[in-house]
Amino acid sequence: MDKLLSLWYGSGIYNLTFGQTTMIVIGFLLLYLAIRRNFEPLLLVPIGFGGIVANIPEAGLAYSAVEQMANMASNAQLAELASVLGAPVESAKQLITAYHNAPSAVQAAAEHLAADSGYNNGMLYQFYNVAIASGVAPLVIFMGVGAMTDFGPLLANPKTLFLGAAAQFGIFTTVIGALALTSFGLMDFSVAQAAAIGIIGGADGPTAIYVSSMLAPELLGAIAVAAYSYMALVPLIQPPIMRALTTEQERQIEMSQLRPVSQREKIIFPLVLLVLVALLLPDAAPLLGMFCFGNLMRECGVVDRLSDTAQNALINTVTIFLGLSVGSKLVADKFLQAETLGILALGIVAFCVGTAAGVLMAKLLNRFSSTPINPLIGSAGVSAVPMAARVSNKVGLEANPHNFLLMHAMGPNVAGVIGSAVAAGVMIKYVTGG
Amino acid sequence: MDKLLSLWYGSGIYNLTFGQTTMIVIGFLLLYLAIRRNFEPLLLVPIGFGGIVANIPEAGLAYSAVEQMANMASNAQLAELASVLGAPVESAKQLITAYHNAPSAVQAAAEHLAADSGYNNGMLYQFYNVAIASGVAPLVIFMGVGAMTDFGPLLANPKTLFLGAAAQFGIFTTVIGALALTSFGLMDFSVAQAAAIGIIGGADGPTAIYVSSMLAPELLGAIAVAAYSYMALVPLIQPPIMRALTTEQERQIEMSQLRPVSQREKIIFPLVLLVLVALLLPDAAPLLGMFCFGNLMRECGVVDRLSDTAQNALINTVTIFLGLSVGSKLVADKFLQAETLGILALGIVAFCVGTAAGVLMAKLLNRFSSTPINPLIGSAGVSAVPMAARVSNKVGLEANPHNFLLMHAMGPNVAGVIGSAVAAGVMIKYVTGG
Amino acid sequence: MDKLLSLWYGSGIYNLTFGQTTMIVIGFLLLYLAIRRNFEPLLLVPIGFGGIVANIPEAGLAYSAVEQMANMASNAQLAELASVLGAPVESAKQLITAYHNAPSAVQAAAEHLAADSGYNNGMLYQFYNVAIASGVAPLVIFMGVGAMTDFGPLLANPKTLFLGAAAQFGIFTTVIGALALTSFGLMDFSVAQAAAIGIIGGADGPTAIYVSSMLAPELLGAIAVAAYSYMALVPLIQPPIMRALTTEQERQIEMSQLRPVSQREKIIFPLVLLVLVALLLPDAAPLLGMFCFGNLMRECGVVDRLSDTAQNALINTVTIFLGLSVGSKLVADKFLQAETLGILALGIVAFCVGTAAGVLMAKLLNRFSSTPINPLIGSAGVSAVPMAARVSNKVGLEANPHNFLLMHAMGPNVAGVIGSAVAAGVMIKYVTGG
Amino acid sequence: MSSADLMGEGLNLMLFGMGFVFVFLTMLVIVTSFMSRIVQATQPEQPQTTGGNNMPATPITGAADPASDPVLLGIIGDAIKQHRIKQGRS
Amino acid sequence: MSSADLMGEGLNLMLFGMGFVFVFLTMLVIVTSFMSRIVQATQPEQPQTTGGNNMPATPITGAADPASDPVLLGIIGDAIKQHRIKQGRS
Amino acid sequence: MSSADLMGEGLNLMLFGMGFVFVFLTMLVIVTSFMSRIVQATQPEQPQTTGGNNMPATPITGAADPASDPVLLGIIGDAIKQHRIKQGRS
Ligand code: NA
Ligand code: NA
Ligand code: NA
Repeated sequence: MDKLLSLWYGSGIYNLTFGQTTMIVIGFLLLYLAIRRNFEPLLLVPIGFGGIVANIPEAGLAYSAVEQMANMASNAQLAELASVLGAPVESAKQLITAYHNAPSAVQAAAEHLAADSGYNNGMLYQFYNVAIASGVAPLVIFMGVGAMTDFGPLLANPKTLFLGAAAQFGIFTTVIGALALTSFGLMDFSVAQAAAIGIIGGADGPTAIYVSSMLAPELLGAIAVAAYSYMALVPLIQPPIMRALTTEQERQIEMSQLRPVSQREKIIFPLVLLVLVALLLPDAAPLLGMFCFGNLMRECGVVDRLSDTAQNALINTVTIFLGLSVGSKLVADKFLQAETLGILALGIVAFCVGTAAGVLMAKLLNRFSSTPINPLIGSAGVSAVPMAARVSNKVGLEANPHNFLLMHAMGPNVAGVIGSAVAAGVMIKYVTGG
Repeated sequence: MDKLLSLWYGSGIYNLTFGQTTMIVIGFLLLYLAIRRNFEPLLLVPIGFGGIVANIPEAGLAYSAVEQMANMASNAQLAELASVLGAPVESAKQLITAYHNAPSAVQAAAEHLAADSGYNNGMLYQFYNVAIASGVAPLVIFMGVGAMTDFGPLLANPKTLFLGAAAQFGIFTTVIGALALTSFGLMDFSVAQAAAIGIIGGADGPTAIYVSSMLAPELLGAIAVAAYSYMALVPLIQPPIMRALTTEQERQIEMSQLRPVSQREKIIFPLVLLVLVALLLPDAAPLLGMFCFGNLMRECGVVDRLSDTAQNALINTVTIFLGLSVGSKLVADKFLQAETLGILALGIVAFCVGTAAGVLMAKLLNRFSSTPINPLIGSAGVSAVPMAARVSNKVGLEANPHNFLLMHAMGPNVAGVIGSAVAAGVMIKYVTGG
Repeated sequence: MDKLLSLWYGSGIYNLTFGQTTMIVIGFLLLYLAIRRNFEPLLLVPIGFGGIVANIPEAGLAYSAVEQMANMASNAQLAELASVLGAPVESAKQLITAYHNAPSAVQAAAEHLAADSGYNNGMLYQFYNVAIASGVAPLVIFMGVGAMTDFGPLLANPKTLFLGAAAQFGIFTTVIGALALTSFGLMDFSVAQAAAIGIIGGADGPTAIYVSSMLAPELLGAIAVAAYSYMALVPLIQPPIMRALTTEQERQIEMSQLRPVSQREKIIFPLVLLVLVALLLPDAAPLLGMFCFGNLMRECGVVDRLSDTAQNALINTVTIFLGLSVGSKLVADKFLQAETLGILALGIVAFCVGTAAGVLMAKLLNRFSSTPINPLIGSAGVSAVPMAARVSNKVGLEANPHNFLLMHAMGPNVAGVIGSAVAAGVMIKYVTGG
Repeated sequence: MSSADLMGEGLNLMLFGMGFVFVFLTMLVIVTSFMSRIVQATQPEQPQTTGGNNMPATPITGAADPASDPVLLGIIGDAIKQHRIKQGRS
Repeated sequence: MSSADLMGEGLNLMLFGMGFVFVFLTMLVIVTSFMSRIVQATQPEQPQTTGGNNMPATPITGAADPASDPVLLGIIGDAIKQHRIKQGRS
Repeated sequence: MSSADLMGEGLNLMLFGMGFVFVFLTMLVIVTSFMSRIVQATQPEQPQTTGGNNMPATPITGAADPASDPVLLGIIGDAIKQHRIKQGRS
């Protein structure tokens, strides 16, 4: 009978909290958006599923062994844990905070104690540690993205790099926005957290995850969800802004056909980019280094079997575990904070400002240049490859049915990836290295 | 000359023990069964090979650095190890037991000492730690299996879930059998060990490995070998039981064709299953969660590249290392125990009872239902996908050459996978959470 | 303004040293050789790229957290680190040496301190630890190579194993060469280092990396670069030696067609090899065990999906990370040593001696055997599969346009792989187990 | 633990275990049937799909490869061509 | 940190950040254009390549598989054959 | 270690090493030849096989995919179809 009761007391339905219920509903919402509305499904299916699994009551899949001990142990065990951590036992939450703030040798001791008491790291927590905390998963995805990226359009018209630069304005505006919310007492973001939130404006998933895992891992769940959701919403967010900032005449501008780009240029470009990163911004070296490496494998023509694996089995495997790991940050007590609403609100601002900045920069370039640029391709500078480029093409076709902007927009589009990674390097340097 | 002698004293042939010879012969037997008799070759080839490699004398590939130190170190080093472990030096075996029972901080100290003394973890031991002790490999395989499973036949006829439930009777009968052997003083199994042995009756490899890695890792080798061997023997074990428990007339029952199942039902089913697991049995959440995730990736239609990797490169890679890791548990001193014989004997009982229970449940359902079920599909409830379903089909054809039961038997067959995972969750909860 | 200056002081161009510049140039040279000259591109593209990235100033991607702390910390932090290590603070280099020589418990304490001070392991350092220091990557590559190897030609003419044995003479000559340089005071190699250098003569990349990661990790970069570079140069190095040691008449010898080999022989061969390794040389068990396992998967015909993954996704993934990890050993302060020049010089000697020994052994075999062997296939015994076999074929065609030696040369070629792995086992045993 | 206790534990485990398995799968039968009925009611004439292979061109992250399909086609095309050449020869 | 300080930090970060992004990408524009010009000058009539798919037969390590291509071809060939048989049936 | 000692070690290592390599490979020659003879004797008229590609439909675990072959065929079939359409166009 005791055993039967223990089964009941240990069941999910007996222990389900309101927060967990909410988060499970949010997980289903993400799955719905991914599957029915095609919102970046490759990431949002694993993230949504991970979010549901993370909130299964009593399973503790998103928690470390020490966190589980703090949540579930008997008083005697808690006292032992508290003495290891050198903190008073007042609540599970305080013990967990003490654990996170403890020096790493003390953390190791607490982990030994939890292991001896029979607690294990949850499945999603393990995935998070291996995939994200180590920094490996975003880097491997960046390598695969590099191996999938064709820099041809960019090389044919390098000026479009400026559009990719301008669109990063969204990132830094958002940082200021986050700090303004803090100044007005509405939220409480540190500079590191504001920087991590800003990177949503980069419209680039792995960059956002990489930066927030370094600067503000506690916000990673909200930041990743915001980044991928808004990337999926690009076809709704961008067109009104693009139309508002351009005249009908500007939207009709036809661009001259791109020159062919030789394979040798494509091979040398990632190396040129790598050298610039090495000389100017070492802090962006992991992200852009792996990106350049993937692209070199793609273009050099002698390691196609490696490039093929980087573009398929490897990136798919890492995507699965990255998504589930991000899901582990959707546990109720970490996600259901006022800050999350702030992040979602700031994220949409970031996308809007980035879009506007890209379009305006294109108009500015037209003042100084003889070969005209259709300002609609400026919005593609926010990254969100290849969605933003398609949006440029679509809005362009509305104004001029013979005007195919897709290939022209791929230039600023991949420039936006580089620009965001550079911005990420600057922010990491500023916040940690300052 | 010293060096020459050391080469000879370090050679395998000089150090070969009787146990190692036996285990190497068993390894070759497993390879023979896998390659010539087609006994679950995808697992038994790596397991058999791993078993041979694990028993290479002096190589110590299946041992941790501390175990190797205990087996091979000089007396001075042994004394040091003993003082770290706080145990007297009487035999290598005792030191190893002391190490396994030590608190994890002491284990860490012993590992530091072994590293400083020049001992390394063996290759297979490393594989085991990463793949099985972490719990990851069985979960990833379950994800891949989910991505390979078509729940269509089950959804067309949900009643067949009861057949999958009944077949789990084999699991619990075996638990009682193991405890009875202990009661009679023939064996010495704890409740945890009995539960791990019982899971052989689930006829599901990754579930068996997952449960025994948690409840009785010392028996993992024998349990995995028994599970996969008997799964391969299903075409021999099941038919006599099926014929004995059914009349010719029952075996001739034709079943109505399965209704078509819409994609939407297939997408929602893994989510329904996940919610039930979350509400009722959190302890089954890792296994069934990953299974549902794989199935959702398969059916949702928007992440086919992830599903494809989960079904191919990823599951194949993990299978290789899982098999080799299981092989590491076939070292002579761990496998050549009286318990192994008990496990092999109990395993066959488990399969027989499960088969019988499935068939009898089908007959029972026929009493209460208007649409008749051919009781031959009941035996497919033991899992062993798709072998058991094929057996149902084959025995059915003997009685009625126009009666194709294969698709009907796929329902209870995949129901058996779910049933075993649920039973696994109950046993983990009962034994560890009690 | 401080922040701007810190950006400048932290930039690569401000911190670039002469050594780093040199190594970056060497990295580009390797990329050039790989991409334009087709020098073993699958390894030299990742190695070259890794070498460049490893030398990005201030990024510290090839360093552990403790090394970064020693290089970059403030005086107060350095004092703390020194007190943990029990060493005086005199230079970063001395602290790093003290760290490497410290017992592993002290190393752990230093790592805790570095983590608490905000330093992380560099990306390439992590890759190195997971892929090479654990020994896993070379073993997995060896498994893949086994799955790609066809032992048919060897089984049709087992005598060619002697050619693979003779070519290992290059390995041991190089060991003596390295020790001679030390005796003459020109270099300073220990016996372990000499053994690791010798293995370059094995002309087998993963074997060289495996052995040097165990015996002399500090030389791994130079050894790997030498091994792959000279393997690529085989078409230039071997022909003059082959021509000098054979008469026109010998080069014209036609060999009888190889008998067909049954699948059963191909299945049993890797098991025979495994048993011999187990009985005679346990220290070669990891390398040759994984090799035999890959080959068994290939030939047994029942696990083709595992064999396929081992030959593709898995080996490609591991190759990428192995290459980048080797690149991490190309940091200026580890690579730019006089020893590197010695290693490069000795490596070429190793290839020449191995080639000569193979050819001479073929001539010797002809004295005792009735069925003649064309001595040109002797040079294929150095491994460098399949390049060396192609060279034998090409030089043979020059002497006799109707003489196709390719398949005959595949026998000694794969024999060379086995021979090198055996030599590796002997050296590991001799140096560590002595 | 005495041998009677042990057997008691075993019987307990069987009772709870089989009981729970049946409760769980019964609920699954109920919920699944209910779900199927609702789905069938809400999409009455959806054509039956036989698998989920409508692979969309969605990129894995913020960067994609519009050229990947042609590349794959090219490889398979080449493979087929070589295969025919070989067959022609032999 | 006071709220003015915070906003100051933010403005600082925007200034440095956008400044650096523009400096970096401007230099990339310059260096890339320069590189393209040199490449075009040094290889005036190279035929334009449309991707890097000239897969060489290089082995991954010191051991390769001369038979891998025929194997792949065989598998694809079989697949096609089966596919045709199936189509013929249906 | 004195320089003479060092050279001694080197010679020792060469002697043992080459000796062992030859002993090992000689034994491998003997055992392999013996094995081949036995195999050839016990299966005198087995048709020669040229590789191990008789892929069986064995599942990887206790759950398999009877549909995987058709799926693969479908994908390849589609690819071929698209390829032909493309070729037809260009
Ligand atoms: Na961007
Ligand atoms: Na089952
Ligand atoms: Na060799």
